[in-house]
Amino acid sequence: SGKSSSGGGSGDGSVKFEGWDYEAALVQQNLDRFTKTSNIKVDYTPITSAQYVQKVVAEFTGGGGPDALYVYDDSLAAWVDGDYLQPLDGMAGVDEIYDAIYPGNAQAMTYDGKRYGLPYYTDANCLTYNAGILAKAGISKPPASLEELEAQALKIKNAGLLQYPIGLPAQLSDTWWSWVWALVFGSGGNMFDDQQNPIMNTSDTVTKDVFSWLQQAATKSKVIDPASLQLLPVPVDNAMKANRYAYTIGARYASRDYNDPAKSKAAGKIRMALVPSLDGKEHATVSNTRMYGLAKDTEVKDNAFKLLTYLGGYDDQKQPYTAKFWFLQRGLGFAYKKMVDDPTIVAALRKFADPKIYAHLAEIAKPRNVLGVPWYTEFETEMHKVVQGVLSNQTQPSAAVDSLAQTAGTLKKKYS
Amino acid sequence: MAEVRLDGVSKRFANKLVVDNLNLTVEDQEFLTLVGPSGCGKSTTLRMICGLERATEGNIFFDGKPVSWLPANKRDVSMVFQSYALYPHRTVAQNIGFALKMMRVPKAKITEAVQRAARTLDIEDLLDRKPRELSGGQRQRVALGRAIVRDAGAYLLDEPLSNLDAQLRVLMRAEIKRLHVDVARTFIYVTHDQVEAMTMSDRIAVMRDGVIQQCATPEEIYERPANRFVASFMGSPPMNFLTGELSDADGTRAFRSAALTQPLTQRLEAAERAVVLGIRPEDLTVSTTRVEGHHPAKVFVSEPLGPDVLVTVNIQGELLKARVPTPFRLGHDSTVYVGLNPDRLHLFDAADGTALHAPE
Amino acid sequence: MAEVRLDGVSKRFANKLVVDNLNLTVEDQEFLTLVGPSGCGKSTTLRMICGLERATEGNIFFDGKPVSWLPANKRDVSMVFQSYALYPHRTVAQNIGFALKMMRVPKAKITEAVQRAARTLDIEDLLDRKPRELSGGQRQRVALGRAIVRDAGAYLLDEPLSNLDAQLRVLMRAEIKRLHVDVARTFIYVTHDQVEAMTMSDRIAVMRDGVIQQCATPEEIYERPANRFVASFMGSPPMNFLTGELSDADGTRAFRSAALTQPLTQRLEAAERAVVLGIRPEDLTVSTTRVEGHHPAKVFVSEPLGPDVLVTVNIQGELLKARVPTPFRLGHDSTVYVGLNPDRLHLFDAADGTALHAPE
Amino acid sequence: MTTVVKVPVRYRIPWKKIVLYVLAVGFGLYLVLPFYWIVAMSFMHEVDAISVPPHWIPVHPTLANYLGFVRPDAAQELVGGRAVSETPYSLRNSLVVATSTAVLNLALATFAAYSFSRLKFRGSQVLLVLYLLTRMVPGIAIIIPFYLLMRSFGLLDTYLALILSYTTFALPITIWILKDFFRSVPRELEEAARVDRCGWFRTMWTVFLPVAAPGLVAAAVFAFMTAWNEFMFALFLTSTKAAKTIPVVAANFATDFNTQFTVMAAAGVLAVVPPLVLALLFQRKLVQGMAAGSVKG
Amino acid sequence: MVAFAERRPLGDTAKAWALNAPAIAVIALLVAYPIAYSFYVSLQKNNLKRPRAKRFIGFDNYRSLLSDHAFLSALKVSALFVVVVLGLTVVLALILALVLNERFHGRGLLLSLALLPWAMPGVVNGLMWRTIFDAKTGALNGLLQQLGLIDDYHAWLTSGTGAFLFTALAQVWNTLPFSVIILLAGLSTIPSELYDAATVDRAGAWRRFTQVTVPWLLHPLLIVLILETMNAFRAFDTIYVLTGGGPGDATTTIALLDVQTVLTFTDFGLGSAYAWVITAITLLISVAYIGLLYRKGNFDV
Ligand SMILES: Nc1ncnc2c1ncn2[C@@H]1O[C@H](COP(=O)(O)OP(=O)(O)OP(=O)(O)O)[C@@H](O)[C@H]1O
Ligand SMILES: Nc1ncnc2c1ncn2[C@@H]1O[C@H](COP(=O)(O)OP(=O)(O)OP(=O)(O)O)[C@@H](O)[C@H]1O
Ligand SMILES: [Mg+2]
Ligand SMILES: [Mg+2]
Repeated sequence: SGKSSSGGGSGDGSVKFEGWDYEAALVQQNLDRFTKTSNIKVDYTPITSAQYVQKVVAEFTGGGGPDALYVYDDSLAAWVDGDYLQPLDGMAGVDEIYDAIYPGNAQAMTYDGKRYGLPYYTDANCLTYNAGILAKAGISKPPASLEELEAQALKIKNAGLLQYPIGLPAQLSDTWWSWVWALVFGSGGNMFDDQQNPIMNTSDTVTKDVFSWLQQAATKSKVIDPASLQLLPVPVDNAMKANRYAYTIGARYASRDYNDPAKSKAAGKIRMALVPSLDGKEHATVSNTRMYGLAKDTEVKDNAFKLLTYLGGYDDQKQPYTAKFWFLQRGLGFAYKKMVDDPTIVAALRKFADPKIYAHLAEIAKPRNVLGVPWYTEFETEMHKVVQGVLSNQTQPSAAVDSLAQTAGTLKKKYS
Repeated sequence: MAEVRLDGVSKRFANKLVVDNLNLTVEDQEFLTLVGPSGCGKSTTLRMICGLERATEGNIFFDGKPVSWLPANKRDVSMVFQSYALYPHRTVAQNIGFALKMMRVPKAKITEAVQRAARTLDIEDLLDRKPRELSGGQRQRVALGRAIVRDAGAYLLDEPLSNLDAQLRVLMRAEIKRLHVDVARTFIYVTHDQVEAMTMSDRIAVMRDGVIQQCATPEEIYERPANRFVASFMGSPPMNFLTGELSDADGTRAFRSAALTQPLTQRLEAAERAVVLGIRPEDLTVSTTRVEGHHPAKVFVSEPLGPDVLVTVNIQGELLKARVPTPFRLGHDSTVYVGLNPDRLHLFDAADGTALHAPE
Repeated sequence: MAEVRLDGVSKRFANKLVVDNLNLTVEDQEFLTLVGPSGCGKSTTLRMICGLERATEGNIFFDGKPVSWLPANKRDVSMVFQSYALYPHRTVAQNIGFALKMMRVPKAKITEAVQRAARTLDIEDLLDRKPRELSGGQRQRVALGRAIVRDAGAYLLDEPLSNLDAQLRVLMRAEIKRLHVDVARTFIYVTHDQVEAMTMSDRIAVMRDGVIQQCATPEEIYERPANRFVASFMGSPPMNFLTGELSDADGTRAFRSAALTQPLTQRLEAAERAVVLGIRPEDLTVSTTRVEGHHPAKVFVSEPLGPDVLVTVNIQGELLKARVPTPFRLGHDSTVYVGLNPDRLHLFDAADGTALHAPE
Repeated sequence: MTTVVKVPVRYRIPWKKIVLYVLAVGFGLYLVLPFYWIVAMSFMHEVDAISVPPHWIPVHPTLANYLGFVRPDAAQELVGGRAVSETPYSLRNSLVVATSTAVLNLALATFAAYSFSRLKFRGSQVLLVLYLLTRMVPGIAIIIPFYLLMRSFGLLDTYLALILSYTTFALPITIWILKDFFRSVPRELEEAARVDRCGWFRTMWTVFLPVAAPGLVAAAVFAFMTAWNEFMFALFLTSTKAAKTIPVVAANFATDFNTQFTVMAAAGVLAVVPPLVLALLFQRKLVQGMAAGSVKG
Repeated sequence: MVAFAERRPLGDTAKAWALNAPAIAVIALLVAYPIAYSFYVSLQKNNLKRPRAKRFIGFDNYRSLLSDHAFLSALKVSALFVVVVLGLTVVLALILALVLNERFHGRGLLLSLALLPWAMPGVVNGLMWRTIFDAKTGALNGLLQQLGLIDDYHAWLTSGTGAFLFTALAQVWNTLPFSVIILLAGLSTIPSELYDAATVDRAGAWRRFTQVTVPWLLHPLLIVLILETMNAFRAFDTIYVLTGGGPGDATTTIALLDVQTVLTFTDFGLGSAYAWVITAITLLISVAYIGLLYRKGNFDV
């Protein structure tokens, strides 16, 4: 099965579809349903997520790419520039869908003014806290500002409840560090202007201030766990589940597991809040979007688009069937604004989060605006190292932002 | 060093008894030769003395001190391996000088000693070769050189000359003897060459199936073998044996067999006893004319050995070998008269082979 | 098969000439023995005949057909390696039967042949062992067994008996001879044992430094050596040599050296010529009483050899070895009279060693 | 002489034995402890696996982590259910690929290695280094062209693609390994076999290779493990359970979204078992002495 | 002279090439093109994300390395990593191989254990070490605490040196088996009579080791050195999973950088240039090893 090696289709109109291997069995189940209703065969290959991008790139380079596929918002620009994807503008129902989703998601799927994807799932970052621990320290409300966060953490620390109340996944890895962006966006800042020029060391001081706070919290008040430098997201999750951190910053999605009694000792105590800001006011947060894309040289464009619609769009009842499917099955965040009003969804949501805050986060979330530059990955990698330097007191915040700006400049030149 | 004493030493390989309760004392400065049929346990005995093989039972003493637990490198012995065991990655010179290097002898001295040994062994021009590029005899000489170049408490030599030609062997024999005198140490030597055993040894130990049959001076072994096995083993061609019995026929004691009756001059106790008569080929005389007391016989075959001729004669169906001086030109079936030198007769018990009588 | 002919064969190892322009024809069914000092090129010659080594120059013919380019497995020869080369992962029985198996002989026949060979070699109880569990002599017998068990056009045996005891060697010698008669094939045999060479061979080829010195029957070689080297090499202890010159002193032709003057009865052409007189130890007589024509001498040393005694005598500073019958009981410096058997004198050119005269 | 005096022989402390056993135990622990941890985890519930202090022995032992590998319905319950259900296939694939690689490698390398150990020829050292050179270019640099090549052969997602690529990886090293062992086989053995009427191939097969067995086993183990472990090429060259190997599937347990250590540990244990069994089977060969007693000199 | 109609067998050289032909054919067919291609790519500006910007730039990629801070730092880290890992591996493997070459109870077990780390796929291996070194729940922390050696759990991998050393340790564990097997197989070919001879020649255990074992093992050692150097230079899996190259640049080896450049940044041109630098360095080192050891260890039995 599935050995068609030439690009696009295999003659019988079947669609070659690829995605990273998240819950591949469920995906297959869902696709079977599609085939049954539409009579279009789907030839689905799940790919190890860690190497998904590389493998797809290799396939497109070699000429054996799929017809439809998962796309990270991080890769969108590159894949469009690389001629792997084609825009969906003008195709049936696309505008309708774009109207129905959160603006942040729509923005993330648009590049150079053209629309390239239908939403698979999305998520926004939030402050996740353990209300049980907070209560033990006599804290009733989550912090609104970073100052408050530090103070609360200190209180917990001083009460002897936890040595390090805040844990962050700060080990180097190929995936992005959403919490850094969440902190910057949360305080209303940005690292780049709309022309993708670095502003973190000039007009916008938020980044630097966030760094200062991080350094202070990590090395002066010592409320951020120094072990963070060794932590990937999963160990942080494990620690949260084991009541070993009071706070972390990350995707809303994680709370579902945190509050699952089968997997977590902290079940029922984990809450979500907006990302604390420097000034205590509400600003924004960062979002990410995973989408379904359409290959540029597919030979089964119609069928592939039908599949795309089934997966990322509406069904006959004007319902985002698959998005709902994913939320109910696995709690994956959705892009459709209306879905939060759906009672079944609310019911499911209540099990791990406050639906209001959950929805509010989605509304204020926005994507990283530098995703479109070809050197974004390099920049992100460099940023991780710089932030590690900040956390371990080896780099001062001002030097850190200078270095980031310089990196951006160098990369820009290199890619011009 | 060193008196070497083996005290009830046995060796088993996977339940096969290879050396059986061996008791042997090699005196300090003695030259002892170990002989015996192939597979009788000679090499194993040497290897136990050397410390390469641990005795299954019994103890080994050097100068009265037990060494059973001492590893070979602490026993201060030198050995020529039957299989040479040359270091393939070292040149001849390095092979020979290895032990000296291990003993931290200065380089210059090593070179000198190696040169000297190589000259003795006539392998001076091979010093830079690797063992792979040597002929069999050359390898054996290197193995010998490795053992003699150094000073040791005891020298164990396992058939060190077997692959050398006669001339070289004579020379090497002399060199080994000279070394023995020079260093005045204990030598234990394994050989299959009777001449070697006879000429070099202070004493010879004859082994069979892991048991020492006799340990005595060469003359003793040759002249007065302790049993039929020793008698047959030492001497080439071996002693002739005739099975028969002692009887007192005609008033004199005599040996009587189907083929011949030989009067005996010696005093011997029991009569009417099954015995084996032994006589060495050189103690037979073969004449073409009838002689009193000689037995008529037919020439069966004659083999020239160079200086002598080995004549096999047939006396009434018994084949005896006689060694007579060259030339001997009688063909098959010629009639001859064979005399047994009455002073050189051996008598053995027919049952267990123990010597009953030997020449003075 | 097979007449084996070597035609101008030379072998060089890294520019060292090891076999030099060898011309030799071994007749069909002949038993030829190759002797020579260690390292003279015997094994190399065998290996070239066998096809394991390629001749640097010259050609080899089997029954007139050139085989120089034929690999060993196509030459139909059987060989005993000087170094045994047993297959370590196979048992003794498998080692011996290997060639038969390769020739697709049925299993039952192999077992039978192996059993027979093992009985001959007295290694029946070792058939299930691996080579590493054997003694040196046992290994050698396995190597021999491997060669004799099969049928081959020519049998090449490189010192097959060197590690066996005298008794066994005599037996094996007989077995090899019997095999030679039975299979009626060409045998080429390398040995250091003079007795072996003398008793087994149809012809003996004496080699030295890669050159054949003489190839003739054993008697010829012993009685009429072609040159001084052959004379000295064959015979143990070797021939005595005296350097001197021919002269016509006192009207008769005589050999004259510093030590003695020996009248010669033979006709010899040139006088006034530097020559070497040769005489074998068994051709010397030693008497305690003065005898006409005998030379007064002193006993230097005497070594018992069993049947004989080897007496080294000193005639005016020249040492000669004489072989006399046991017993000989004169000590060092006793005066004796030494006679040279005038019929058994050899004369060699002093310069190149060529034989000028040999006994009839 | 006849009176056998029992001499009290001083018993020596067997230092060698003691050192030997101490080292053996030390190394054994070093080698096995990390793996033991994986094994222990594979029998634990997730919660126990991350408990502090750690439970060295599973407190609530469970087979749940393994169940998925044998029962597809149980697999669905687990995170990475698809990977779980693919594990048995991937084990089979890995076994086929690794075994074939080992065999193919030995076949090719034996010839080449023989030439280096026995024949004197010009350029031998250069050729040896050239072989190595092909191995010195990091895989990452050739993976994309390699992928293209395999695609043009139409071999993507087949065993052959993997076998061929691993063979090329392992071949240079295998040649190097074998040439050393071949060198220590006495030449006389080959010669004896030739005289015993074996042609070259037979000599190799019946005499030479059996004697060089430890080297062959070492080389085979090397090739096998190379194929067993390789991840990157397997990832790029395969896509379905028809050819995916165990490292690729095992990687699926560690996704960005979730890592269920206990299931992964179970998969890890399963991945280690086949080679380990093979190792147990062949370990005697590996340490058998080579040519003892075969030649004199 | 007779003219010979006999077919002459091949000479050594011809025979050798014939024997090498299959191996050469396979290698040439399968890797010659990728290798040539990758070298060609290393002379290109070639980022897969920007196919239109692809062009030939000669040795510019290589030239840019000279001032590439990331590259130079990674080179330094790699060099150190190679030294540490290689040193530890060779010493430990040699000792273990010597132990395994003796007869004792449990030898088969230990030998199988020695193969164990090898059988573990890299990813699993990396994750295993992560659960062991984990700062929060790690087995190492647990063990040391229970043994009373530490009071609190440590984050072993958060300091540069710590991360480096622990990564090296994990790497050694993983690469040990290869060296052990090669050395062990090498040891098993040493004729025991050589040890006998050396013992009689008064060489103690140490001298037997240096005078008999080592010379005999030089060639196996050569492979071990070459391959372990190569491995250490390319070590990726373990480092990637354990530290991702951090903290900062502390464990960013050149291999990690290379993989990141090719796969994450999809900069195939520069990545290939990195790869060729790695190739050149390992080749040089290997040639140096060969120069040092090949002749010394070359002998015939
Ligand atoms: N591979 C080689 N390289 C260089 N020289 C060699 C090689 N093999 C043999 N020789 C030399 O060739 C000569 C002849 O060797 P060969 O083995 O034929 O001697 P041999 O007559 O059999 O001696 P032996 O009686 O000692 O066995 C010797 O001097 C030996 O050193
Ligand atoms: N490792 C072993 N395993 C089993 N039996 C062995 C082993 N080594 C030797 N033997 C047996 O022990 C006996 C004695 O062997 P040893 O080597 O001492 O004989 P040897 O007297 O030296 O004989 P040779 O004159 O043939 O060298 C032989 O029968 C041999 O088969
Ligand atoms: Mg022996
Ligand atoms: Mg020879």
